[in-house]
Amino acid sequence: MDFTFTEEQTLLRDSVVRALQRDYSFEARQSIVRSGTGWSPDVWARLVELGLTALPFPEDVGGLGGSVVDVVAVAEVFGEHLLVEPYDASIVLAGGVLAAVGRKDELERIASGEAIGALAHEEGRGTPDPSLVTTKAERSADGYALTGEKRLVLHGADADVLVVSARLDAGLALFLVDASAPVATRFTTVDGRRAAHLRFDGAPGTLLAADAEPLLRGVLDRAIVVLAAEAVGAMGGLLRRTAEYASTREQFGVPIGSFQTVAHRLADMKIAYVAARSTLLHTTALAEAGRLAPQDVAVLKAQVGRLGRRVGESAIQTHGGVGMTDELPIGHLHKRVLAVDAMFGGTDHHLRRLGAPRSPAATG
Amino acid sequence: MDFTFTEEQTLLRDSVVRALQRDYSFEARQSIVRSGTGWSPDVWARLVELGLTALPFPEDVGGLGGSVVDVVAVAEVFGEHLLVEPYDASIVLAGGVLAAVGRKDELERIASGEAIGALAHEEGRGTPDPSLVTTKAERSADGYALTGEKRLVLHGADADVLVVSARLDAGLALFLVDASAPVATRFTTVDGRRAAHLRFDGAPGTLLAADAEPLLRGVLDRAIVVLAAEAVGAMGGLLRRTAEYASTREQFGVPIGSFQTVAHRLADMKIAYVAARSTLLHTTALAEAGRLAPQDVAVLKAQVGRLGRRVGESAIQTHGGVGMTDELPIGHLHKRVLAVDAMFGGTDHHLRRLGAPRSPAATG
Amino acid sequence: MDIAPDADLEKFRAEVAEFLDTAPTPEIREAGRRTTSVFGPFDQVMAWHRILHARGWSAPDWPVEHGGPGWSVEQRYVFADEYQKRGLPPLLPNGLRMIGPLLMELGTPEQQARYLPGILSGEDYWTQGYSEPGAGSDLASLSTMAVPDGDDYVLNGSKIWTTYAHHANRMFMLVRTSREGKKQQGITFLLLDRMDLPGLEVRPIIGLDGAPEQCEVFFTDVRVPQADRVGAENDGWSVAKQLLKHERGGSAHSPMLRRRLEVARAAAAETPSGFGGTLADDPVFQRDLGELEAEVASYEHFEKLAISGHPIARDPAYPSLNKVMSSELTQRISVLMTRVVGLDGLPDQREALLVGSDAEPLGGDLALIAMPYYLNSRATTIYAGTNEVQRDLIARTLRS
Amino acid sequence: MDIAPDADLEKFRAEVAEFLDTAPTPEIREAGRRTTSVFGPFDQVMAWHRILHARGWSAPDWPVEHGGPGWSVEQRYVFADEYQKRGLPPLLPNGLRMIGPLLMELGTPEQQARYLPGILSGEDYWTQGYSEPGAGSDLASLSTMAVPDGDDYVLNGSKIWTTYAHHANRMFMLVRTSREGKKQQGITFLLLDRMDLPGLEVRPIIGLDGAPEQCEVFFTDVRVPQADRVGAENDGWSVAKQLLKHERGGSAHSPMLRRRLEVARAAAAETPSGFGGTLADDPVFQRDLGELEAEVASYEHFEKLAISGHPIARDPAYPSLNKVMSSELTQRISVLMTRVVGLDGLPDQREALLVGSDAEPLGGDLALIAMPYYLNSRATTIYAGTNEVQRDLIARTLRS
Repeated sequence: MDFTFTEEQTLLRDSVVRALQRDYSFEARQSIVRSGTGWSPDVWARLVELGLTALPFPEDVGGLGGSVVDVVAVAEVFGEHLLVEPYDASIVLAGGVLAAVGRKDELERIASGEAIGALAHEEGRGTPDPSLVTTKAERSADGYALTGEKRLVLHGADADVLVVSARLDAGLALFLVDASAPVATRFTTVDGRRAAHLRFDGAPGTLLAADAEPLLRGVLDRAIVVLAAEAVGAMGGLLRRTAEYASTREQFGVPIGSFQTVAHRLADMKIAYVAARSTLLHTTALAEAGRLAPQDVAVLKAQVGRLGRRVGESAIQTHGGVGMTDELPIGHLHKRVLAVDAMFGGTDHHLRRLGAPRSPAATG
Repeated sequence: MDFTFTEEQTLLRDSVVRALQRDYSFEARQSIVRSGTGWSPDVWARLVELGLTALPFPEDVGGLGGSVVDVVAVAEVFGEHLLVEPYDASIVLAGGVLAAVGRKDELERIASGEAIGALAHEEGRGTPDPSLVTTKAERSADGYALTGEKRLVLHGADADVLVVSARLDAGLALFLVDASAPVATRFTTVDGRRAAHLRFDGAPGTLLAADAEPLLRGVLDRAIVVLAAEAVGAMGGLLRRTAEYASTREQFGVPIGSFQTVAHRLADMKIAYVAARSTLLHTTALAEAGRLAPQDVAVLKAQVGRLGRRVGESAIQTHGGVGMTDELPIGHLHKRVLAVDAMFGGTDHHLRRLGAPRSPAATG
Repeated sequence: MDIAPDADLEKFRAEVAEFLDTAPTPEIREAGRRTTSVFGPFDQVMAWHRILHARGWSAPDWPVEHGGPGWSVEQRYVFADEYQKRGLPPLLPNGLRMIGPLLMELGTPEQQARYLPGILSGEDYWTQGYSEPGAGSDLASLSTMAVPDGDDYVLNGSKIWTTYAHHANRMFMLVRTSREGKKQQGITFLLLDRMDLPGLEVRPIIGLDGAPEQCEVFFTDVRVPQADRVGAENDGWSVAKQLLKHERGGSAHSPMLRRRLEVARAAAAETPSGFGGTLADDPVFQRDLGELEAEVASYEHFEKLAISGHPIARDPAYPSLNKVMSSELTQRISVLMTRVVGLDGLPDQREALLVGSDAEPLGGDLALIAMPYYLNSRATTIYAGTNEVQRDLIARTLRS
Repeated sequence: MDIAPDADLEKFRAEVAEFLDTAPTPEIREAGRRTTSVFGPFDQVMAWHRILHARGWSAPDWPVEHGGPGWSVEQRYVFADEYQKRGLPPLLPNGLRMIGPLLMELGTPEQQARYLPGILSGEDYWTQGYSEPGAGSDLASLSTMAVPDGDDYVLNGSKIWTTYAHHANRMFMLVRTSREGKKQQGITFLLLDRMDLPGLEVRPIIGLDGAPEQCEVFFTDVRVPQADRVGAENDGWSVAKQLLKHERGGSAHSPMLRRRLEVARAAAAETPSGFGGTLADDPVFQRDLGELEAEVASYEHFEKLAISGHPIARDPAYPSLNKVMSSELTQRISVLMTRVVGLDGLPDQREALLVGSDAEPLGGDLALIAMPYYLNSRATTIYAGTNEVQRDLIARTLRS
């Protein structure tokens, strides 16, 4: 058993830390969020330069053949720095599908960073589970026509390459759809990402894979691992900043960290962080070994959601008034954790999967 | 609006406090629990003398015509002193049914304290709700024959007068059954009361009331108010004793109550106690006014169960090692609270009733 | 004990209901639906304040001699109940519940005559200037100086967490008038009769919810007449403690919590659970909703005991118990709301939330307010004395 | 990262499984089902210890030179996993995890030769004499005196929370040998090679669960050879701190927690929910069970990280993190158990719980153990350094 990063992974991670420390201060990030596009092509170019967009893809499409561990190693850093560039949407989600179905052309453009991809899958509260998708694909004269609504598609209105899940006959299928086809309602999320609701009204689609539920589940499971890494990175940021604040902020003539309730709240934040990060690393190792079971993903997603919320709320409470302002990263880190919790099935959804009766074969 | 006890009620309550302080020290109570009968006929005689067994009954059966407020006023004291005598079983539960159906003979004997009554109703985890009773009554040559099993009947094996609920045709009915008829498995409960599982195997019964579900619900609702009063009394004892302990027990050269986490835990115990007691008094006033709705009872039962558990666990933690021993009242008070929680539907049962969709008429 | 129903009360309820059904403008109703804080949308709330005042109902808790309606405890509950059932926006507390009652108690007759009418009528909005960047929970260490000069004080320093200071035309505040002795001594309580004083500058602070609710206020040689002092010079600490009593207790807060819960319950009936059926039919949601129903009920009972004169109201821990219970319930309800809306809570809709906004809301009413309400309510355990400070105070009353 | 499966490991698993399926006597299995504490039924647990020793498996964590089996981290997990799947009673920790490892580290060669074999084999049971009535969390203020006299110390005072002292034949303890300097100085660590010494008296204490697990031990002029001191005189505090490290970490505790959860899960499948169907099919139960599944999983991951050499194990907060997490999970699982049994948890079954008892159990296996397990586990956050003390320690590592 080994749950540590390799030397190469540590070096990669350090290079990302340095780049973001230089180009992605909290103030810089806030201007990016407030900008028209909502994310920075310059920062994106920097990620391309560092090889991050190519990281998880095979070499024959210009990728670096990196593993899920590599992506997790950098995603923690993304989370702590509150990255809003379309890494999850393009590289992890859309890229994940395209790699699984072997679409080299699109993949090359995505790996090189020149195209942005997005995956339109979730349909809101009712459908954290792929089996509940209601968007429909019907055969048309020249292929397929998709009808339905997708909610909170990360970078759904920025994408050049749009992958869409839809019901085809009895199964679930994946399609490429012209990115300009859906009616998009754009918005910024509370954690500063751009996203959109997309309405498809007979949009023409190219079939990527039929009966793609297992494939999609695989992509979503790995995406959840990466999102969880971002959340854990954010939790680490919350813990570190709160510990620093408690050591320096004085009230009643002493640092607030010397009050036992503040100290114990910090201890609880640390316990939550350690638990969540342990599960992240363990689950990443399982994913790397190709042994990721649905319940492992459920544990990770639920723990990150529950424990992340607790860490964020404790950070705000410890900071007091200033923790309530838009001017400190604290609230933004908390909102990143909340957003991760809400996407791809919230805490309760995953906890109930864990608590449901198991077939004897699955026990162990 | 007025949620205070009258002067008479306060006097009555004080007289009970004085009597129990004298005759029912914790050590005396523990010998009673360990005794063969498990409760004290002498103490019972003292309660008779104080008029408590006659308290809630009409004057024509020798009762004092007292109200539910009167009973609540003394039940809080019973709870704090961990009374194990059959007041709930005989006066509140069996007596409640007999008063509702107007059985004067049995009622006179119960009000005078010479007979002990018990109500066999609950059938275990599956049946907190009267509509789920499965014990069956069938018409026989000379009346009715009852078959089924009742679980945790308070003083079920000590009773002279045994009231039993059973399904009769489509409805629920109440019967008098010869107390020696069932096969009794006697035991002591964790909170020191005597109780029994009773198995009825065609036991002959006298019909008290057919279609008695509303009647029984009324008796159970009032019994829940009284049990809740005992639990709130126990919570008060836990709070008071723990506050005293924290003020006197020293560690690291200072009273442990000067540690902020201990202080805040005490504050939380107080908050829980105040919330539970407010609900107790409010619900008692509603019962007195004949305005008790099912959801009021559910609120009370759930709050006493949830908050009581929290108070008890906090009391033990604050006491440390000595809180874990049989030698202090702390653990026994906690067990009383836990037992009240488990009887007549636990916390979750009642919370779910509250959260279930309401008909518009019931809103408000 | 007595909780008997009352026919007169039902007549009163009908009268209240009729007024509340007809008097608020559509904008005021909209403001109610879009309230995500103790402090609702300013313009609409103040307009509603003035409408209520015209009916004589702006200050249910005030004594008749100062313009209160002279209602019984039961009537006040009925009013709060009907008010909340309609989701109307609460009036701003600073005037009616804080500085108003304080002036009745400690203000000079001149101060009362000058200031109470505007508070009652909703002409004036008062912001509170207590906290400073260096003095949060440790309020007594505040350092904004007021130096006597002729009939005036000259103020230098800054205040923070001055709610809606950018809307305010008046302010009550604590200043330091002496550095002698214990730091609680040397504090003075002042009234500012306008906010456009030379040297006074207001900077709004954007909160987590995206709203400029709080402000920072800077003072550079600002002159304030000494006649606008409440209580004696250097006695401001005890004046402020007196005011806290009004802030922390005494009114019917539970109907608002109940209303919030009803909003969540109603939205759940139209939300798929993700497990088949609606959230309202989902046992897990029912249990969690039920727990909050029970907690809100207990808090309502606690409030009713206190308002009806039960000894609990004289418990020295009462104000702190009240503050902890109500603030933590507010937060728990807000979390439930975000659970109901799920993904739909993620779009940042600060534009659409503004009353009269052109921006199209995404999702239903609850989707619009759940996340900002949740974020805003994180402050309830911080302001008005952090809940840590409140628990310290409660524990102190338990020490023997 | 590497978590690849391993064919050799599966062979090992089969070997372990075969032994654990056949070696324990029926009484030992029954003792496992009736274990409601860290400390299972004494006679059966010690008998099982001796059986395991005969196979060479009594001390998986011990180094080979002292009689450990020389297993890899993975093998130790497999062993713990198979052990717990069968619900076998855990061996008592005092010898194997506490005084044994300490003697390996700090004992003299004579002490090691004399005491380690009996610990390994299960011939001896050692009780721990740390706490005193006046010194609980504040252990350093202990006052049981040991006065040098010839080659001996003469002991006077008393110890409390000496687990199973009435079964013990040996004891390790802290005594005061000096009142000079800071109170942590002047403490000495002693071994008692027998418990039937003149002047030594043991009084069992009945716990909330009705079991005499803890004891008080009184010393009146008890003579102990100075050769049975560990470390230097007056240096016992650092010896005890060294021991705490062994107590608080390093072993696979999560398989036991998982086992407890499986017991609750299995019982839920046969328990009506009261809402139609079984508890196992009830969404509310599923959510709550799922939360504990997730928490146990995280704790297991944390343990595996630590055991496999991840830097987390070198975090100075590690022992405290481990203690807080495992103790609070134990308590939460015990609460879930009492929820499963509901009313059936109320009969006091202390008689029926004894291994080999004639008393007929009321309800199933879980009904027999749920309440005593719940009550007993309230102590897990109190003993071995209260969780308050642990949180203090964790917070201290976060201070900059």
